[in-house]
Amino acid sequence: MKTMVIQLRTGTMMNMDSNIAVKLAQAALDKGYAVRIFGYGEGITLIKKGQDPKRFPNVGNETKEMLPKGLEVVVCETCCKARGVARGEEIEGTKIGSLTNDLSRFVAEGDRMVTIAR
Amino acid sequence: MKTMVIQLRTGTMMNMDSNIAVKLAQAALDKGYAVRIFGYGEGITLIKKGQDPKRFPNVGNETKEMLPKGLEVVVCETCCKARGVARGEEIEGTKIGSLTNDLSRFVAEGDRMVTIAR
Amino acid sequence: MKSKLFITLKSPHEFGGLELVRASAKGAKSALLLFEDAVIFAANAKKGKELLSAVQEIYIMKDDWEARGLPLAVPEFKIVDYPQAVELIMERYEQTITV
Amino acid sequence: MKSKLFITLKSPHEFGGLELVRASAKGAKSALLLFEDAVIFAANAKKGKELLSAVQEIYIMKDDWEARGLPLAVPEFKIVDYPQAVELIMERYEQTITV
Amino acid sequence: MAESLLILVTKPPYGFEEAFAGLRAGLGMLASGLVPVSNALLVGEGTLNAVAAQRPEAVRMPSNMEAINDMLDFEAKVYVVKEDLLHLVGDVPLMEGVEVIDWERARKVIDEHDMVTTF
Amino acid sequence: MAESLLILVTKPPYGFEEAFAGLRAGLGMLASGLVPVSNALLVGEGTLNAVAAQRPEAVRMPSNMEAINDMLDFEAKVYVVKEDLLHLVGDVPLMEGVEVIDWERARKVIDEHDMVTTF
Repeated sequence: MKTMVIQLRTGTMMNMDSNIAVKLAQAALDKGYAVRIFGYGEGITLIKKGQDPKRFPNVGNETKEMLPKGLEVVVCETCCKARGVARGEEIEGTKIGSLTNDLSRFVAEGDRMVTIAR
Repeated sequence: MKTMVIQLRTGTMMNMDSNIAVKLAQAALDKGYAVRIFGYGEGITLIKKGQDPKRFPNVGNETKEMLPKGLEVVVCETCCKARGVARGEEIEGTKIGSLTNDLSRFVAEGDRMVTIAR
Repeated sequence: MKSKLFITLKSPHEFGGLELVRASAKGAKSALLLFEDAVIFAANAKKGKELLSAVQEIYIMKDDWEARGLPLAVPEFKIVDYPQAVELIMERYEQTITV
Repeated sequence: MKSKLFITLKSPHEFGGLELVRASAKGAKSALLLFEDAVIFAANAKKGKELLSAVQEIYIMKDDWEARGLPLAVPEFKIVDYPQAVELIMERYEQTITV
Repeated sequence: MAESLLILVTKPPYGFEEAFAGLRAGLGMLASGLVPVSNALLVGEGTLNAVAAQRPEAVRMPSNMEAINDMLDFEAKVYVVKEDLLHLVGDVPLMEGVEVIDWERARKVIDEHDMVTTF
Repeated sequence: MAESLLILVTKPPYGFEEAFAGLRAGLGMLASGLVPVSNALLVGEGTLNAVAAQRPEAVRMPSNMEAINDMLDFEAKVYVVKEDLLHLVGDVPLMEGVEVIDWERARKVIDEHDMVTTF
């Protein structure tokens, strides 16, 4: 089973970039690939609990629904701290982690990296 | 006393845009102008409590320090909800408000608008 | 040389990566996959052909394209869905490079 | 016509607003105020002159310019600090337009 | 003391929330009763927000056409610069109710407003 | 199963956190011991990150020069494409330790890595 690593670097709502990450992840999981998402910089907002967009897709909920299918989601702790997002504010099943422990593992185990950034 | 309205639309850390807003506000206050900041879209992150950037300027703290000098800061509630930022997570003295009640008042009372966006 | 799939999400107005794509694609099997506002390239014959001068194949995302309601001006562009995009990324090209 | 101060934060690579500035500045007193990565325009004579063809004055922020450590290639650009930028926005021009 | 705000839309629909957010801001001004005049001027890739054949449901995004119609319902003007549209995608059909203008007129529109904000 | 990650830096220093974040990511790979090879390739406006005369303290930003030096300390390569720098700002002095190359060589550098990520 090959692994797709998605590195997401833009915020959940400023544009559709996080949607693209979610839809790629869904399609890859459906085809039987393993998928890892690493949220870096503004991309950490993907795992913020309590997202409630009135008219836009709820990427937080959609990410959560993919977790039982084997999706692993980690975001950068330094980036979270910088933005005042504390441990406990993340969606259950996602993790606040680091470049050194987590992105490196994703890269080492990964076959392709898709960078979602502007 | 003329009023400068700053509309901030980018996140606190993804780039230096929020710094620009803060530095403009400081200089305008020092010169005796009234200053209003409206955080819209990703710009709502300016007022998130607990920001702790390791190496970047802490724009949350700097905003807080300007409040006693007459700075008024309001961010869009719909945008906060979308991103899972709840009432109570804002820095004391700033407000989660709306386009209709607050931005419109800023515009009506304002002399110049500076849009900080990409 | 490793085959390369370039990815962009930027509109023609925003996109400044053509020279980077051209320089890094030279001599390799290469394609460009367009998401979001980048699909607007398909509605402008001149800008679309410019992209085609840098890589061999250009793919655009079906849903992004349909949302914008524009006429297709570059028939060489291939419209793909998400499962096909995954296939391109995971199997058909060896490296993906966002531009 | 109202005098216009255009503002941009975009680097030369990112910036695509020249035609918008030119079209909306025509016939008015106009200037461009460059923040952040936009100050890189001052290090490239060709790109700097292009901007000067669209507006009468160009101002660049001192701190942003100093941070980048580049040689000034367009001596016509005026280096300003934050108090001066506030003066431009509040007193010297009637409208500010971000591009 | 501004009595009018022009929403200058430069971003195309759906990729960014900008165009939608801009039209919403214009609507907010009109609904407030505090800012009597707020209109929208669509330029560059922003002109694509007025394309009649848009299908936002394909990407599950809110409809920018609806946002334009909301502004029109409040008797705001939504101007589209024809030259910019033609240059970008040719002569595609636009939504009913928008006002197609040239840059000569667009300059006057900008001048008629106290403040301009870009989306 | 990637053994190497190339950090492709396209963004200039200070305006965006991107270039800094990219160099940090490269360092993270090297520090982990899990990804043996991680180098940086500076292209386009990204080449400005290697300019010797930078003064990041003027804008209170973290130093991208320091971030480059950190990568060099881990024996990573930091490549700068000369043509792109010349085209942009002329022949300005660069930091010690970076390797100045042309696009011919840059293509080989890209090819030598399993994965590429853009900042």
